[in-house]
Amino acid sequence: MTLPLTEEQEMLSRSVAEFVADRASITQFRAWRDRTTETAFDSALWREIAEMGWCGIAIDEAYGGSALGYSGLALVLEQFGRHLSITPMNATVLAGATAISLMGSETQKTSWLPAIVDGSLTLSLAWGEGAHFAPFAVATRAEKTAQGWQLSGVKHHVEDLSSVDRFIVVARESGRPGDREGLGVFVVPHDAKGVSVEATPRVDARQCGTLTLDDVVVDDGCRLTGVTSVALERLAGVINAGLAAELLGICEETFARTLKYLKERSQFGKLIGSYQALQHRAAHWFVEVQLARTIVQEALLALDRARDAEGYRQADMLCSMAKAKLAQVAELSTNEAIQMHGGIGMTDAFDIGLYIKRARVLEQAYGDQHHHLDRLAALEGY
Amino acid sequence: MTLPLTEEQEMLSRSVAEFVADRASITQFRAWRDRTTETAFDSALWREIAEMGWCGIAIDEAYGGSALGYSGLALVLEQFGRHLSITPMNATVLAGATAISLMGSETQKTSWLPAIVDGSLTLSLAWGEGAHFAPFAVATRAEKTAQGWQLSGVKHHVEDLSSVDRFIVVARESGRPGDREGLGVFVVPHDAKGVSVEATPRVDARQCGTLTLDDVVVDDGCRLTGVTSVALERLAGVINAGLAAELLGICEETFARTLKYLKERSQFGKLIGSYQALQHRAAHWFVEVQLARTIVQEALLALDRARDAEGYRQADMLCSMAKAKLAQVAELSTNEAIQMHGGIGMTDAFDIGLYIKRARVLEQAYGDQHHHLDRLAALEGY
Amino acid sequence: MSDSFRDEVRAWLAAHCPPSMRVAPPEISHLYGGGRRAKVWHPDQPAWCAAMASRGWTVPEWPVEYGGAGLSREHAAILREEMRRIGAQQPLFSFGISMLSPVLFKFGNDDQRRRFLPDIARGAIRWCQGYSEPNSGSDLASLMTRAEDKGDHYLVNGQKIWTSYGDEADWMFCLVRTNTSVPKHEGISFVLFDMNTPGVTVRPIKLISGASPFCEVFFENVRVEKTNRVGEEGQGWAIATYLLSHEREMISSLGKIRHDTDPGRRALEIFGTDGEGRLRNASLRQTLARYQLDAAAFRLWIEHGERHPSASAGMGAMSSAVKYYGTELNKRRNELYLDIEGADALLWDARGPAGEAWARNWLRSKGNSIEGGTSEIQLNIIAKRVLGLP
Amino acid sequence: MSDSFRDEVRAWLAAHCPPSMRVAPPEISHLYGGGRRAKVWHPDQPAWCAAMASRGWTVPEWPVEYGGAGLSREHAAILREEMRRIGAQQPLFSFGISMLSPVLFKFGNDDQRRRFLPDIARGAIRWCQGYSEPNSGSDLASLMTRAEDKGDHYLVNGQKIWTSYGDEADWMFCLVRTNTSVPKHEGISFVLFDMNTPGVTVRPIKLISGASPFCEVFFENVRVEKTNRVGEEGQGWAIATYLLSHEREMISSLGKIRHDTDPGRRALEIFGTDGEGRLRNASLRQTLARYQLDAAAFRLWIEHGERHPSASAGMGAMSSAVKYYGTELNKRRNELYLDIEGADALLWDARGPAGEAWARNWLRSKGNSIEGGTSEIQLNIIAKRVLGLP
Repeated sequence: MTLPLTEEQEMLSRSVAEFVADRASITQFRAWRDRTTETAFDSALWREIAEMGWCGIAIDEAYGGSALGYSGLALVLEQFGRHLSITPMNATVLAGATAISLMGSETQKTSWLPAIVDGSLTLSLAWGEGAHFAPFAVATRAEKTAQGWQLSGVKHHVEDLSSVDRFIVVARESGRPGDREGLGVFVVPHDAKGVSVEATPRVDARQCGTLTLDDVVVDDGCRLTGVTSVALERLAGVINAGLAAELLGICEETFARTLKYLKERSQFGKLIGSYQALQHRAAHWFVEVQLARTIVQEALLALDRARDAEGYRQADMLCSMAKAKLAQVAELSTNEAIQMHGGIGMTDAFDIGLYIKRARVLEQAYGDQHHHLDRLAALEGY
Repeated sequence: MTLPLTEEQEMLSRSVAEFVADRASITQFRAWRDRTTETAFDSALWREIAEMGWCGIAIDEAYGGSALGYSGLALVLEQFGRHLSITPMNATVLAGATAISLMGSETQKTSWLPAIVDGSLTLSLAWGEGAHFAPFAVATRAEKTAQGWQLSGVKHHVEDLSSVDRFIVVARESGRPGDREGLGVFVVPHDAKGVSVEATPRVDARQCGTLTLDDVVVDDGCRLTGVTSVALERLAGVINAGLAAELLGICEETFARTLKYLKERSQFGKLIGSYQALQHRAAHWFVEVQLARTIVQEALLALDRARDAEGYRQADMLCSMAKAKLAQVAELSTNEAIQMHGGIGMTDAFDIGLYIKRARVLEQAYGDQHHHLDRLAALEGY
Repeated sequence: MSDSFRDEVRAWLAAHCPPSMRVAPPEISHLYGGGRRAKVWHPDQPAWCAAMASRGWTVPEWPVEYGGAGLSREHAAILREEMRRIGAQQPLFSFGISMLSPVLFKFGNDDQRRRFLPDIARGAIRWCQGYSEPNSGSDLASLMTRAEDKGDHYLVNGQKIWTSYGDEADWMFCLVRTNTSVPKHEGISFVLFDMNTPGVTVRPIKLISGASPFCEVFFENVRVEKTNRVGEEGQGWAIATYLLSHEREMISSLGKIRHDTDPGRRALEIFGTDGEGRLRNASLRQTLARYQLDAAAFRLWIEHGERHPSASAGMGAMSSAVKYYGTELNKRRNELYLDIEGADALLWDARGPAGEAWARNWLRSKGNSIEGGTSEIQLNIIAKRVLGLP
Repeated sequence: MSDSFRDEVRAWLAAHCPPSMRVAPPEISHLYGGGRRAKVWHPDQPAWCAAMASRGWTVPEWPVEYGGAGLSREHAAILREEMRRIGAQQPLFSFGISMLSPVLFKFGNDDQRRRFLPDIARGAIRWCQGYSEPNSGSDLASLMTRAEDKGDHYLVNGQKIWTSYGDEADWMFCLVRTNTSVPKHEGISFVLFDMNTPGVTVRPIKLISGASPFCEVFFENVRVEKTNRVGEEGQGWAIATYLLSHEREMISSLGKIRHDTDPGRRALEIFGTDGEGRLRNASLRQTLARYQLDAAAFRLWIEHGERHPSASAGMGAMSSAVKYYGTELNKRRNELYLDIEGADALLWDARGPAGEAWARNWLRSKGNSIEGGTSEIQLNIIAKRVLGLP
């Protein structure tokens, strides 16, 4: 009883699935994981993806996008989740382009968004400074100078950092870490003086690491003009809804693969899927995935429909709900998937165990389950 | 792998079980529940229990008790839990006698404890004033007067209140509700001027209700001399360990009855206990009951062994752990018991559904699961 | 077009739904059930039911000839949304509507539809089901109540149990065994009869909640005309399976009744906040947030199904999932209320601010995952019919 | 008497256990395993093992003639308590001790005991087990590795999987099929052989944690002397069942290793407190308290069993319960650490303050409820053997 896709969405979803199975499947994931180079993603693959038009799905037509909204972008992310595809979509499009769309001036949007759409500009959002998402706990400083702005600080867990063209840096113009206001957002070229990066291997085989800004100077045009605490929260909401969509792909894929295994593997002379204890757990799991899909769909719809403060408030709440629920269902899904596969489920050679690594990274990013349950309670007033 | 009983404990447990099956079984519980009188308990039964010596188990030999400790008293409470026996044991002995033992002067102990042991004095502790246990949130006032002390206030959820001889009233001598210090404890005769009671039916068919103290005057000798916040917390700890022991009886009895039912009831031509989903749930439940027994045993041992501040601190912590764990396992036990019995489990005519009512009352009394988890976290320093 | 229909509904409800009918009753059993001996829990209930029935809105999607309003699924959803918006009480709680009518539409003949449906729509006749038997709970198909062929009628002997509101109903739809010499699923038929027929005895069953919403019903040589058999002889099991999916939807929909007492607000009133505006009972706060999250996801899931016919195409197969999750959620909600209300909720007669009977509702909720097919049976069905497990 | 023994132990440990051996290793696989090609994770490990072995304390309850100290159960418990008090590292992590030795004591002959036990006690020979096969996981008795009778020896052909540390072990104890014409449980025997025997090939299996603690082992015409068969031909299944209960105990005991990082303290460091001294992450706080409660109850349960021989009389039957709960708890603990450490814990090489490899330990823990019999198998065993369900 989850919402049906529109014809347009159906087509999109199918073409992404076909493309990904061919060009960004788990086989390609393994090859990429075992690479020796230090690049964060496959640029050739990214150009192909851009040519398919998927970078512009949630971007206004005025800037070269197709304005299918976040509901559309989510279909791409869901397929990426199912196939563990490694692309800069989250960093560049979900986080980067959204930051510019939400907070950039007309000039800024015109100069950057079309390049994102055509795949020629890649970005990474450098916001968090600790192990847990805390949107306003930003200590990185931005000082106004004669030349523009001078940035100093250290950002952790920055994605794709060796390969992106620019960083979107959240920095403090005034106040103290934790203050809701006083933050600015700056678009910083990778090759600017004072920028240094250090990559760290992560369980999901994606690249992330530490970005150090050592008196980096950027001009005024690199400072997004519409930054407010509310806009930053909206940005976090969009990102979380997108991460929830990728998690949904993981939940569905692990469920489907496990269901298949239950119908194939025999022990004690019977298919293991005929054992009632596993049947009941599979049935419960199935229902949870249905609810997960529902809440993600609703959050995306709310984002695409929001026009006024009340609409944004609703969407914000639903994005936190979606992230919290998907973290919970992804934990259930990846744990059950391994357990029901038994020994083979814990081996690296078999694909099912790979999903848990990507899932936990997505769960943690931009607020884990506890963060969003806490937000939910706070938004509900208790 | 739970601790074995000593020979003495074994004998005690067996004789209680035999007595209760004969004199305070569920049949008697039903008869009592459907009574028309307003008495809180069966006085004849209580005299018999006193004659068995069970009121003095945890009381010093100097006052007529047998000094078998709380580990001993718990064996009685556990059997009462298994049979849903209605007696004033919790109010009079577990709460009342313990309050006097812990906080009374030599004179006070000598004048009241022997009468508790021989069954001639019944008590009820009037402490809480709200729906949730909050040991220091006491607004009832105690003012020093020329005649002694004058008490005014309203106490809720006071047990057995129409039938007990005296109330042990916690009242505030100084400070404001919530302050840890400034409380006094007074032994107030039921027939003192200004005492009024109003009983309210409760789900477990025990009597409880509201005690109103309207300028009640008692003499100095009725004020326990050793009251401190620490002593009051120790009192709460003992009570919670005792309630946990009664809950343990409920967990074990509901488990045993359900296990029996699983071996008797057939559906689809097979015993329902042969269905793997139920087997796995029963097995998990069994392990939880083992852990429940373990933590209750450990709390009682700690209470009986505590000699110094560190020992009392340990015991306090274990009492909260025991109560929290037993609340959790009793919830599991009573819910699973009804669900596995199916239709018959929800009927009043069948015994299994009665346990859930008593269980929730015990869980709530002197702090529910959330209260004790919170305490546990606080005692652990986080 | 939809918007003008919405405006029309809104205006009509504003004019015809009295304030007293804009709150949920304190217990589910206090919804109005209609019938020859209708129990009235609030004096405004009969008029509210009659007003709704006069518009055909007790059964909005039924054809007008049978007492419905002939609304499209989309319009019916708008009506439900508007009712929910003002908290309008369900005007008629009826197994005739939720369970029997789908069977009559699909398996009944014209004569049966004309005879029974209009009385169901306006709540003139109240129906109960005769399904479970003492030894046939989850294993329903093993039922033993016997209907002996006497030419133009059957003679029914046996016993049913767990018949909801059997003591208040006027007619029963009942599964009986018409053939004992074929496999158990093939010898069952589906018959209708008046509870006043000689030989029918009803005995209420008291539940742990103190209420008696279920009965035992005994049959001794009860005469049932063959014209009151729905479908063919031996087709009873197919009808039962079809009907049970509707029963499951109905039971799980009970979980959707929104009490006016919001648990979060209530917890705030009782525990207050800490220095940072958070519920002082930090442990309860997490439990509460987890519940509210799952409840919201469940509610949206149902709503998506209602809003989009194609999304609920597989609804028949999904009713077990709805029944399972909805009833488990309802049990969680009731346990949560106990956590919030504490010892007060365990007094037999205590009532919440919206009149909720905390203790009784909590105890009653334990039956939700048993009646209408246990959670275990629903999980079996999901595993086999939805997931295709062996 | 006990007290003087306790004093003696305490003094000896104070003198002989170096500070480096008073912390748990960062990963369980970094415990010292001994053997001909012993892997040394810390330079002090071999000496610490040798010192303990010289007292007979690697196997305190074994008779002195086999390298033990002949301690009573009570004294052995005191030794364990004192070691735990100072956080002493287990000197020898050995399947020879935990799994093979109970079998040799019960089913082996004198010659076998004399040949194998002393080398096990001092860690001279490291053992691995040959149990599961690709198509015989939970259904172990369906194993197909064939041992052909050649008079004074067998010729073994087949394949094992999930052999822990198969690449580091010197000898294997192995289940083989010696008779294919009897029911599957009756044709199995239990044999011992050197991993250097020609025809034995070992291939490590890489896990999701990146480590390879398990191997596949292939046998091609491997010669095994009949004097190395333990028990009678066909008695292998009885031995396996006996041994598995010891394996379960061993695996669940892994959960008892106390890392120096207390999760509560760590959470405080990371999140700080609110105005009332409570952990700022209120939702995590409840999860943490629930975990600590269950972990404490589990630890006490094990300790009660250790302290009171009569309490653990049924330990054999209970080992499934211990294995089930202990491994599930260990998985919970590892998930909890992720909640506390956040994104940092998901870096491959990140280490906690006590050197814990968060990510790798977490991924490794997922195998705990699979290896040595899945949680599902343990629940089956509890249901049937402890609860007597059909």
